[in-house]
Amino acid sequence: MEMVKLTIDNKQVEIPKGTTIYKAAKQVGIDIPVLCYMDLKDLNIEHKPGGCRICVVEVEGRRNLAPSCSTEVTEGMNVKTHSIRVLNARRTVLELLLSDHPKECLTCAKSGNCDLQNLAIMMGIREIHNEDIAEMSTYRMDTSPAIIRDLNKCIMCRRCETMCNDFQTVGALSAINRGFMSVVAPAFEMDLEDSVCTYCGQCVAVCPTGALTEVDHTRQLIRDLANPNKTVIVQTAPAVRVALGEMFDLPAGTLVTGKLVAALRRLGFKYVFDTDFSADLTIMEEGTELLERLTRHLSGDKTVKLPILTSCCPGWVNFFESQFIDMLEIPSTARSPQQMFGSIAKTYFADKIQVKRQDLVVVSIMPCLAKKYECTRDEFKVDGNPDVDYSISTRELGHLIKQANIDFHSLPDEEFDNPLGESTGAAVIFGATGGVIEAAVRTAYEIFTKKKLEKVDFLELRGMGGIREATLDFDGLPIRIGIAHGLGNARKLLEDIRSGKSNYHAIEIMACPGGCIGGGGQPLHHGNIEILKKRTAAIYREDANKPIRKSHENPYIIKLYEEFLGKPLGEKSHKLLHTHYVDKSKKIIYI
Amino acid sequence: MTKIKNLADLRELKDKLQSKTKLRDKSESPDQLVQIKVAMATCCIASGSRETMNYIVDELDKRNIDAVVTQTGCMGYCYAEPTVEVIVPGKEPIVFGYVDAKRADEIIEKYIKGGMLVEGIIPVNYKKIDQ
Amino acid sequence: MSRIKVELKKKDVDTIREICKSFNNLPGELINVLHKAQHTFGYLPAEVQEVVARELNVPVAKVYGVVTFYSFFSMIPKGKHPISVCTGTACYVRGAENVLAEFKKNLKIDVGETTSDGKFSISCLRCVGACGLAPVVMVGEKTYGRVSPEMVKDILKEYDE
Amino acid sequence: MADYKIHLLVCGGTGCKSSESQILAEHLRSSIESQGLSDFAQVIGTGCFGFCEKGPIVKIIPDNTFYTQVKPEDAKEIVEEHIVKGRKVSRLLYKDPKSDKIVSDSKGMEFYKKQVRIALRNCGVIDPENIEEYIARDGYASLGKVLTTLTPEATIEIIKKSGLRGRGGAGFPTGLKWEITRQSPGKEKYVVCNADEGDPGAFMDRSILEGDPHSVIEAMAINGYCTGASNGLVYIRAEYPLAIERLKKAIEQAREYGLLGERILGTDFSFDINLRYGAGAFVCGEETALIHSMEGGRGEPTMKPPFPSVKGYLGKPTNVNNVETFASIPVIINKGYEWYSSIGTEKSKGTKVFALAGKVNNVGLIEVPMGITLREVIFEIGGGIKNGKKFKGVQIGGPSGGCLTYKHLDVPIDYESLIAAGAMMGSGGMIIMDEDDCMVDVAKYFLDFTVDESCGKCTPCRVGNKRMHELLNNITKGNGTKDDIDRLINLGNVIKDTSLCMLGQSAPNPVLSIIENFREEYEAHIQDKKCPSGVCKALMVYEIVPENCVGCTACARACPVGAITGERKEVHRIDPALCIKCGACMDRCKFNAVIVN
Repeated sequence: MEMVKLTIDNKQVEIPKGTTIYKAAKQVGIDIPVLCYMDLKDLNIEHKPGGCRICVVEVEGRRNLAPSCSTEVTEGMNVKTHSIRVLNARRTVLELLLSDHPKECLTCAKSGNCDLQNLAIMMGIREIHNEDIAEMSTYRMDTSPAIIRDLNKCIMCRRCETMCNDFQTVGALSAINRGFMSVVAPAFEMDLEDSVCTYCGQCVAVCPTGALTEVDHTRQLIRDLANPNKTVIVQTAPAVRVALGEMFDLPAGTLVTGKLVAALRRLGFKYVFDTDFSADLTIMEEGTELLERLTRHLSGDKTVKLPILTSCCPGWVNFFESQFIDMLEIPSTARSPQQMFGSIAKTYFADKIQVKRQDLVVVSIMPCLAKKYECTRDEFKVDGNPDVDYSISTRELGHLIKQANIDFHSLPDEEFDNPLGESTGAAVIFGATGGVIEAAVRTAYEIFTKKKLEKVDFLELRGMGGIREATLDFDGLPIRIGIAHGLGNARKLLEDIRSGKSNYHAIEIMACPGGCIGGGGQPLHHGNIEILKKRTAAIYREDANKPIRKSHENPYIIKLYEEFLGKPLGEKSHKLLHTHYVDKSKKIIYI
Repeated sequence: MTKIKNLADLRELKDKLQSKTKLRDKSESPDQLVQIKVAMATCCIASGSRETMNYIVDELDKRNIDAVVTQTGCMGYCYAEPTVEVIVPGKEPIVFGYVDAKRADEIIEKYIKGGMLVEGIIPVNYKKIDQ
Repeated sequence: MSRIKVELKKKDVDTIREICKSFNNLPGELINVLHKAQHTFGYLPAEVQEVVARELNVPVAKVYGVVTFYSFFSMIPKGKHPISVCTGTACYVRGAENVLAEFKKNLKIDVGETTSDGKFSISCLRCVGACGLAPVVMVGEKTYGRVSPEMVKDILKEYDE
Repeated sequence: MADYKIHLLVCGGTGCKSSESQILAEHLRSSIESQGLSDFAQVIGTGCFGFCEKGPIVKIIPDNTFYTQVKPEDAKEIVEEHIVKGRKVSRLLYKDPKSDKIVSDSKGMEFYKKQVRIALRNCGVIDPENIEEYIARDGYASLGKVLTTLTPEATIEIIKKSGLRGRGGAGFPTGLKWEITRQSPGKEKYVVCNADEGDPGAFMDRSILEGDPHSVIEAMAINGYCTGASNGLVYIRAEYPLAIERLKKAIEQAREYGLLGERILGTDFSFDINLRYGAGAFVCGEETALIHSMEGGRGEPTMKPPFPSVKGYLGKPTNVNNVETFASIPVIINKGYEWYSSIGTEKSKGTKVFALAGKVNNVGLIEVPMGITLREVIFEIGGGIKNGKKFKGVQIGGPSGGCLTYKHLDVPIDYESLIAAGAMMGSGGMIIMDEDDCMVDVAKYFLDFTVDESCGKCTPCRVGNKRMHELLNNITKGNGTKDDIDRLINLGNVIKDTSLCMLGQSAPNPVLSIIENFREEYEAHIQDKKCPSGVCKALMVYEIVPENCVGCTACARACPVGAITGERKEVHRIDPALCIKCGACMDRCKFNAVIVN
């Protein structure tokens, strides 16, 4: 590798050619402040628009200051990262940003977790010059079922635009207007709800300020918990238990399942259940659907469409409903675990505890923002009453636990309640990319081949590759599996299917990087893939520790079919556990 | 138009076209060129000054003499029409009278090319309007 | 968000498709396509942008981002007689601002707006290059030079029907 | 076709066209026809003569008679008098404003005397819609010479030695740029002509494209040969319909004559040109923004490096030059670099085109050798200040440039001297201001422009210029404070130091240079709450002089807001709190009793 010698703050350093000043400085322990810059290197996203100009440094012989995030080192360069000129410029630029930013930190959702606020603290900003005559760029507030856009707080870092377009290829957001009024927004400044937004929440996850935040349901939750007429029960998704600890400064990948249950119980939930239970249920339905389609396909039925696509990720469902409307027939009709849980809770379980549907409040704890939207869909309501009343994110739960002054660290490990709290290892791995399909394979193999699966770990289906594929041996029959995470990867996979370039039997797609563990509602990972890998490892640890690791062996699932549902894909299942998809592109193009 | 196939074609075309705009180039630096002014009032035209002018322009071209031929108002020597003023660089303007094709030929050959005086010179005693 | 939906006729959709096709449906030709579409429809309503987006296979948000970036593109139909006041430097120092104010006062609209009867619209442009005639005003294709605020009423009168 | 004895050149540039020069040309033609002189005299629509102040212009060749402000109804007289009888129509001749003398020959006009027309060599001389006229004046000879006798390296060497620098503003050595593009690896390369002239008040690129489109086409082909590109793109403002039309026609003709297309002049070199339209964004004059715009996106600039010469259009090496730069190329190759580099100063060779505008007598487009002084340009070529007013300042380089004052009148015009003086060459706008112009207002005007044209990508330009504008606005309203000047200087310097592209980096220049050169005007606004030039409305106070007021009530009746009170036959009074400073009272008063302070 070609090396370059240069001086940074009087330190002689030798750095590989092509490195930016920012990274070079970091290598020698100098942390230049940045704002718009975002390095998601393992996701192949390095966002360096050079827009905020906070990271400027002085380079000897250069007419103006250089943005360190996007200026490469050159031989003999002499860089000063904190000269008077730099400090004055940096401070002035920050003041300019603040002069066009609401000073309502006390009530801002991002307060305490805001990059702009941190910079203001770091630089000791005490006043904004000429604030009295400074016009602010103001925009309409937009509240969707999952995401709130308060663009008065937008600083044009454009990270959300990069996530939405380059990584997710959703294309809901773009920079619009010019100059002072430029901002990132959907087409025609329409509401996010009317746009192609999938609510994947990756924009929220990277927003450095309070411009993009999730809809907060914790106030509603507190109200419901305090209401003596309501029975409030909760379900928690697999990915929550491997990330919640980070909200309490535990290392990434710490499994906090028991503490999570204990905390929820202390918050006042009557029953603490597990979405993993309904994940097992999902496998029963989806796996059976896969086998049914496969069998018909093998018998030569031309009307059967393959591959079958998983449908438990609501961001992904939103994506194909607006962008791949010609393929609405392919995804499994099985509802997501969150919705299966709600459906069973408000029928089977409500009957069991003799509570009226209206008085039962089903709350979900999700790593996801699209789940907030999913539970508002009309398909998942009975007489206007939703199966799942609302969903709160891992982050919101963390705040709620703190708010209730529960000392998370000293909580004992507790167990989920039954009957909707029992789950297998197959359900836990839903939280990581590749997990759903692995769980499905564990069950489908045994049902299809009528043989016992000796080795339940399908390592070939795991990993962080954006698009992965594997061929599994179903007793002589090769089954081709495709896996994608991140909607940009999903798009590539779908386009290959559409063009007939690839033929899979089954495909798993998750909207977020790494699957649910990297969801838009998780503690912020700031693009650090090591965190995602640790969460994933924790997921598989939990799986390995489970006594039962195949969904169809879950005794409570078996009991549920016996007592209530009958058989997978049966009449009752069809009504309660399956759904249909709508062409959402109609909403967008009026012809 | 057929395509220009090579540089020689281009040069040939240029030479052919040059005369069309040469007039404009010449007018850029008239001081270094022979200037010929043909009086062109109604009376002059009646006595054939336009034919004279056309003849002069064409002949100068044929004989490769760089000159600027302009028209001007009546010089006042109506008795001697068509009248033509000739300015050879470095010399005083001279006005010739009764310039028909034959005399024009004489003026070009003898006075402009040869530097010899020809008959028919009229003393200059008029003023141009710019002066 | 409530907004007025303009239903596009099939004929119009076909026209847009035709335009896109003439540029091989290449996303890189977006600006050329928008120019042609605006030339055809007089402005670029949301619905036109949506069809363009679909044909060129780019997100409609991006199309809107481009439309709002360039001052030449408009989402509001221009008046029958679009008035453009040159506010280039030469015109400015020779009093274009006062002329503009006079037009605004007379028509009771702001820059970028169209009168309610659809007759006039006002826009500003930067230097038409007729600096010798400053200040310059264009109404449709016709250019007026050395315009003074006093002349505004007479200019408008020319377009009385 | 006959060789015409008389050529009538009629300016068909945008300025003159908007004064009906096209109709004038028609009238001239029909008059010639009716005189039976169709074989004798020819009417040619040309590009801009530059002397826009007095357009439309008709120039009669060969006697160089220069008719100004000619109207269609004058056509008959010109033909009958001048063409038929050889008598000049003296009422249409140019009158020198200083000596009051009639100048019939354009060579005698102050406006043209000091000009050296290289980039504009064919503007106002040939018919831009006729390729043959261009060929007749050595057109495409340079391309021929380059393709058949010179290697790309040798050609680049000529350009390098000529000392030609980019005329778009920054002054980057053109030859070096070509060399970098040539050396950038890649099979596919592009030549881009930047014709997105956005400087309000500069129109030389448009004039060249309207008056001599083939010179740009020829230069682009030469550039293609030198850099290894076979595709050319002209990024042109959609607001330039005439230039677009002429350029399209010229490209068509060049293709027809085999001067564009496959295997040009029988060589292995193929090259063609297409158009891309700008859509009204000043920032697209910046080359990276221009490239993003050509790719169909928002014209937002990106960091350099990588430079377009290395990674440009579609990621391929792209040589971007501006129109004026290209227009100078063919003649440099034809006449040699020695000739070109003999014009100008040591570091700035050749000529530069300026759009002279504002309060100067001779508004127009001029081309002068580098090194000429501002005094020569303003007072000789420009004919001095209009209406005998006093010269106050000159803004050079448009919104990116600076405002110079009488102190700088003897500064030679070249890249380095202008920067040293606090201005910049820019694209060549030159606006003259007189004593009636308020410099704070002028600074505000330019900032208003950059605020409007900022793309919004980087903080200093997006927010900083807005804040500077607000400060200036506050000052012109009389609300400025003592710290404002220092605040403006700090903000301006930080914006220059930290903005992403040249638009932001140069946006504070007008404000900073005006503080430097006209600080007292700022102070008058801030401390005395007065606008010395009487431009800033908010600082004006209308008052009634009691001695002159007869109490006629005319002013009170004229006041639209009822700010004037007073009984009939008694002295009236204006309530400054109500007064909107419309001036109606002053217009109405017959006794000079209303004054403004």
